[in-house]
Amino acid sequence: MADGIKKYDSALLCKMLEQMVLIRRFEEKAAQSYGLKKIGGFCHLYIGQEAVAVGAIAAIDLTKDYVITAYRDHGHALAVGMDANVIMAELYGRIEGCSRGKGGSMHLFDADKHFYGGHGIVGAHIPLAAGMAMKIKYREEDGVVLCFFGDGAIHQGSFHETLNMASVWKLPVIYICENNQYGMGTDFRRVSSQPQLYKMADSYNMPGIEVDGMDVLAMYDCIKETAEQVRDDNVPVLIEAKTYRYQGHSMSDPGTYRTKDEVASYKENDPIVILNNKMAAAGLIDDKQYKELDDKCKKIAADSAEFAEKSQQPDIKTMYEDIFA
Amino acid sequence: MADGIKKYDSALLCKMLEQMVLIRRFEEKAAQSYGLKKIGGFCHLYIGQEAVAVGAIAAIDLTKDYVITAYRDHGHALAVGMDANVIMAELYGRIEGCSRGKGGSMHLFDADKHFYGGHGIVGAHIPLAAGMAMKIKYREEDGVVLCFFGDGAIHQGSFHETLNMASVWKLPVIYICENNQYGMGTDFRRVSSQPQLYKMADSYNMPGIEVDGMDVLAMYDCIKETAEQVRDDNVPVLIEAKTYRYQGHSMSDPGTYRTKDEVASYKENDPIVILNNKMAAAGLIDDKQYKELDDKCKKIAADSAEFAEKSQQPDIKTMYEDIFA
Amino acid sequence: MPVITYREALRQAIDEEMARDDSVLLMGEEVAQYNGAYKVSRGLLDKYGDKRVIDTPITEESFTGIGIGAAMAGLRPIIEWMTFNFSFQAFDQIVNNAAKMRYMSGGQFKLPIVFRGPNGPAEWLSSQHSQACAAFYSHVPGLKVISAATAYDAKGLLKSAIRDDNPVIFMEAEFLYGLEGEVPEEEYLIPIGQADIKRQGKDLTIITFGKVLHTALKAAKELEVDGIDVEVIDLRTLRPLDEGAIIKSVNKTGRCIVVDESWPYASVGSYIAWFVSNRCFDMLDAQVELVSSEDIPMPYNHRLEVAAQPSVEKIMAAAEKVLYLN
Amino acid sequence: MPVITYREALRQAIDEEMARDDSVLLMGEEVAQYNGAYKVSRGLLDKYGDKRVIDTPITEESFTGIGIGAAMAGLRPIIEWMTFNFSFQAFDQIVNNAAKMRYMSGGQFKLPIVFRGPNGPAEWLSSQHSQACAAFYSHVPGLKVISAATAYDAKGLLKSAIRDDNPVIFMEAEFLYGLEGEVPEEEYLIPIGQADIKRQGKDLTIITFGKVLHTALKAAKELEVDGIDVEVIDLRTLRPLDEGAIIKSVNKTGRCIVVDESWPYASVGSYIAWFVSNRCFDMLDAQVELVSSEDIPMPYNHRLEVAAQPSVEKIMAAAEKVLYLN
Ligand SMILES: Cc1ncc(C[n+]2csc(CCOP(=O)(O)OP(=O)(O)O)c2C)c(N)n1
Ligand SMILES: Cc1ncc(C[n+]2csc(CCOP(=O)(O)OP(=O)(O)O)c2C)c(N)n1
Ligand SMILES: [Mg+2]
Ligand SMILES: [Mg+2]
Repeated sequence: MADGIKKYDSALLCKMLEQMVLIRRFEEKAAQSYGLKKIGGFCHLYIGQEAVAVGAIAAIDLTKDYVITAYRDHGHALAVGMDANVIMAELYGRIEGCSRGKGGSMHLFDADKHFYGGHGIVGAHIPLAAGMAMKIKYREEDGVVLCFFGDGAIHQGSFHETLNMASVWKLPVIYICENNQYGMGTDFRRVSSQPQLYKMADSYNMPGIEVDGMDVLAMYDCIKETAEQVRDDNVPVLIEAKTYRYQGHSMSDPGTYRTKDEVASYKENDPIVILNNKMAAAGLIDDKQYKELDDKCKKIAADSAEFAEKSQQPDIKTMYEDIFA
Repeated sequence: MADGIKKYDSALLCKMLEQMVLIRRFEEKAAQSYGLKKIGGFCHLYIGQEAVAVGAIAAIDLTKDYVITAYRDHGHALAVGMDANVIMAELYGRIEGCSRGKGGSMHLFDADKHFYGGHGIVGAHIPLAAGMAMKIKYREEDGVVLCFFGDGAIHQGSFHETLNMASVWKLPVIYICENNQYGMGTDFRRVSSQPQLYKMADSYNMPGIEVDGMDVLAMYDCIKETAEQVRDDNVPVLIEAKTYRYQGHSMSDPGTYRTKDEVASYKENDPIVILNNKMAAAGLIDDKQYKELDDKCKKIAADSAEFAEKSQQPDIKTMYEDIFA
Repeated sequence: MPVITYREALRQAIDEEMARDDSVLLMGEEVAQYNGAYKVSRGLLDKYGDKRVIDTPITEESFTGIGIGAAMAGLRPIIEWMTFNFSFQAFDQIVNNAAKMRYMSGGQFKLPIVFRGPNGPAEWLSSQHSQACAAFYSHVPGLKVISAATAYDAKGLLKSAIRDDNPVIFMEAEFLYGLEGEVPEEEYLIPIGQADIKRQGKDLTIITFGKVLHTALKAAKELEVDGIDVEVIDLRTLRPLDEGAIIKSVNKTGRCIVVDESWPYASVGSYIAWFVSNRCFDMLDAQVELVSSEDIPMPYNHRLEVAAQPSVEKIMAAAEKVLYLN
Repeated sequence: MPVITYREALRQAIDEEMARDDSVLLMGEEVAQYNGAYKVSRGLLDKYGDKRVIDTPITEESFTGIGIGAAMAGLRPIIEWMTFNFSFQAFDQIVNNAAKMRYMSGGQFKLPIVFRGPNGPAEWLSSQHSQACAAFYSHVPGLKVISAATAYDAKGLLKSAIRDDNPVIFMEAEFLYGLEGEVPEEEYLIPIGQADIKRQGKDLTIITFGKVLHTALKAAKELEVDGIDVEVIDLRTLRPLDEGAIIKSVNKTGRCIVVDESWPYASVGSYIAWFVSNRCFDMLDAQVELVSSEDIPMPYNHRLEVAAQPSVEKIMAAAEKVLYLN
């Protein structure tokens, strides 16, 4: 265990651990604020899945690469390095939010950081990712696009249509299906004729890879390697990251369709604990250091809520803005 | 050659031969009428592909089974036993047409004969077929649905969405992709990442079968066997029938994207000639009998044009009818 | 009379029709095991089993199409869209298949199918999840379109929709599900195509439908304080439109406001505003005003999203205009 | 001035803009090797290569979405839908992604993308292939919507659409492609959002757009024989609407007919008819009439499909009404 970890740069390991902890603390804070009705509507927590976004995004270079995902997007937004303050302010619907209070939890964006959202319609961002990859290829750039989507989204027509085109046109895009095993209350096995989702890649003559999405290092390695391959060969790839969400689908879902035992068993395999244990075993972190890191993340989360609280409500007239460029 | 054919009932062979010849003669007549501007709009000829519809439909029982297809539907309509007169009248847009002059060439229907169209939007009838199969299963009937669609349609999202549901729900439907190798002017290899279309069945844990669509007996055998399996196991199947259309995509397409040699080489493998030769070799038909059969079909085709010509134009007020039941 | 929620009224309608006719089935995302995203189908899986209450994958286009095929073949599916925002993925199936199948087959097929779910904005959902879809579907011949605003109407109209042999778009609203109202114990049906006068008046006609009926009724009450006697017409069915009820009322009052929570342009509301302007030209004492949502995508911020929708204030302002109050 | 076809005008617009800006590309079914189903893109593959003129599979939803993603990332795609009938498969991408992306990101993205193709009925095509789609897209804030009726307008407006940083729906018509008209050799642009008075008159305003402009102009000629001087306004842009031009004309003539080849209910035409009724209330001498297609799916039979659409006779009948000629 300690051996394998030595190949990684320790700064990278610390960064990934911290990002995962930050996501968790940030979302715990968001859940609190939701309880206080500071945040409304849908609010989909990523807790449990942190390793997927963090490991994958750590493996790419956002000066040339791009990221896009669905509505469960807090984790990805933090992983690309967006400021917790502007994210929380967006959740609060404030003018200093990244989307000026117009998008909310489901629609985080940071064009400069190459984070292209935050999309609410299941499956409908899958073609957008191919379009972004088309631009990379068109401009003969070296980038790749990471497109995250759920096990529920894979059945959407847009998946089939887009993966075919991405393959025919050799677009540099990596499709990452975050199989957290549920689409709302539906166990993916109930709605998928193919239980091994990555195998759907065969229909598009495309590599399909399964990866442990609870292990941030496995995610990192997988995307690192895949991204290199995609950059070289300009061929798209489909990845199935096996993962699990601890909370309900959104804040309003009690999640009673899963047994307590099931949830508990996954929590034993917690992505933060796994990485922390590995790092501790390799002498890269001790309890005190972890506590410091955790406290730092808690503070960032708390500060973000304070920032959001203080940020102004958008002026009514702003609702007529941002329609046309 | 003569041997294999012995296992078939000779009445069945004669029926299939006659249906194929009828389709061809009927469409030749339709093309003539189109040239005379008796028929307008799109008119997609099936010539070259006759074996697919005829062999497949001969293998099912329309008292309990169903057929549905796209806009290239004259062949299927004749194969289910629709009267050439009402089909031609529909092409002429007359009130005695099967769809009262409202549907035209692309929208032939015969509810009583379980022929559910005749659909204009590429891929959009694929879910309808699953819905028809759902009714069969719901009513615990013994039927199967044959759904024909093109190589162009297979990339549509509706294919992916529907085949998954059909598989999960174990619906008795046979999807027959008539791979005539072109979607309008596009060679299917240019737009398909997977050159062997039947392999896409794997994504849905469904059998995928390739069959020679120029050989009516191969088609018949394939659907006969598959339909039995589907009736027994209530599992959907995907079939790729390799075929070829001799004419352009529709009457207005010169078809210059294909070489003359290519078209000629396929014509050598003509489905009517193949069956006729086999039957002749087995002593089941001679030149004179073939000529009689052909003359009969020519007469049916000519008569249908005459019938259509004499049929009334629909009264203007009929345009307000058939909107609501 | 028992007082029940709009949600329960819908549930009863589906339950009764499923009990009455074994060709009725319910299909959609989370309708079965989860009892519906908004719990409209609570208990129906237990009662009717998974053959008739069917959870689908997230594939609106095709499960909508499967419903249409099943309807052609003789079943009577009720398709639940989790919200109408997602119906856009099924738009082709609705407009090209459901609406046209009977016509283009020369009347060979019946299409007994209902498409239902919550329509229009709820709260804090931003633009992809907050759209009023009446215009898109009402534009299309071959569809019937219903928008029920009370528990009573919801039950009676949904039962009629399920029994209708044609495709019916049935629009509910998240904010209406909890609304309570009197609903008789004995069975009743409300005919499709009949508007309902929710409040009688002689000075001004407000024509509306769906959730904003309640906003209109509030405005009518406030106007009463100013001595203005408002008639409020709830269209209930948007297609086919009850033209007679509209004309009769406006010919009586001579003034008209239309309230529609959709965007204004090419909307049901603007059509009705023109229809009134045209048919009651000689009887109108003022221009017809339209109170709609602002012509913008819906923002997430709650103040903004409230400001973007019709309100009592906006209706009052329109009333001032048509009554020449300033 | 050279006389060219509408088709050639479109081709020139695309060609010139592709030459001018290497971020412009064209994508759709059969646009490249086949030179376009209606030959609008003839020669462009040869000139610009398959990197910029791209044949797609028959997957409207996703190639439309790919265009939107490419536009977000900085390209300027022109998406050709073989016809607007097939755009319904991409409806969600247009309404939920293209129209809302800028808004819900708080203005972070530009969406320079054009969606174009033939709209409305041609001949002998039945109901799934003969639909006028103006209402569906014009209803949606976040889109610009253009309908060009002449070669001159087509070129000038398409060039502006391609240069615009927002999603533009650009509606052509199969029957217009062969229409000839004068188009200057030197470059010109027509601003989006400006109506054009195609014929000056003082007795009656006809407001229209797209293919039926030519029907309206014919009707105006016939009315001239009866001594009636008709002004014909071609909206050209449906969203944003040139309200000023409309009001000015009707305030002058006092009478108005709107001609729109769409179905009547919840249509652009009915909105404009209400808009005129409302804004020109005191100046109108008669109700505003709407001449639309019949409220039915399109039949295949040619006589019926002609009867279903606006015609000179129908416009004349409407003129008789608003002019009180009987
Ligand atoms: C087209 C569409 N249909 C339905 C919904 C409602 N909905 C939101 S999330 C969701 C479940 C998606 O599950 P999955 O793709 O597995 O992602 P996860 O939530 O597990 O991250 C559904 C049905 C939607 N947003 N879009
Ligand atoms: C959704 C949609 N897009 C485009 C078209 C126009 N179109 C009609 S047929 C066709 C080609 C279909 O090819 P294929 O599925 O191979 O069937 P074939 O014509 O070869 O029988 C196209 C693009 C359509 N009818 N529907
Ligand atoms: Mg999931
Ligand atoms: Mg083909």
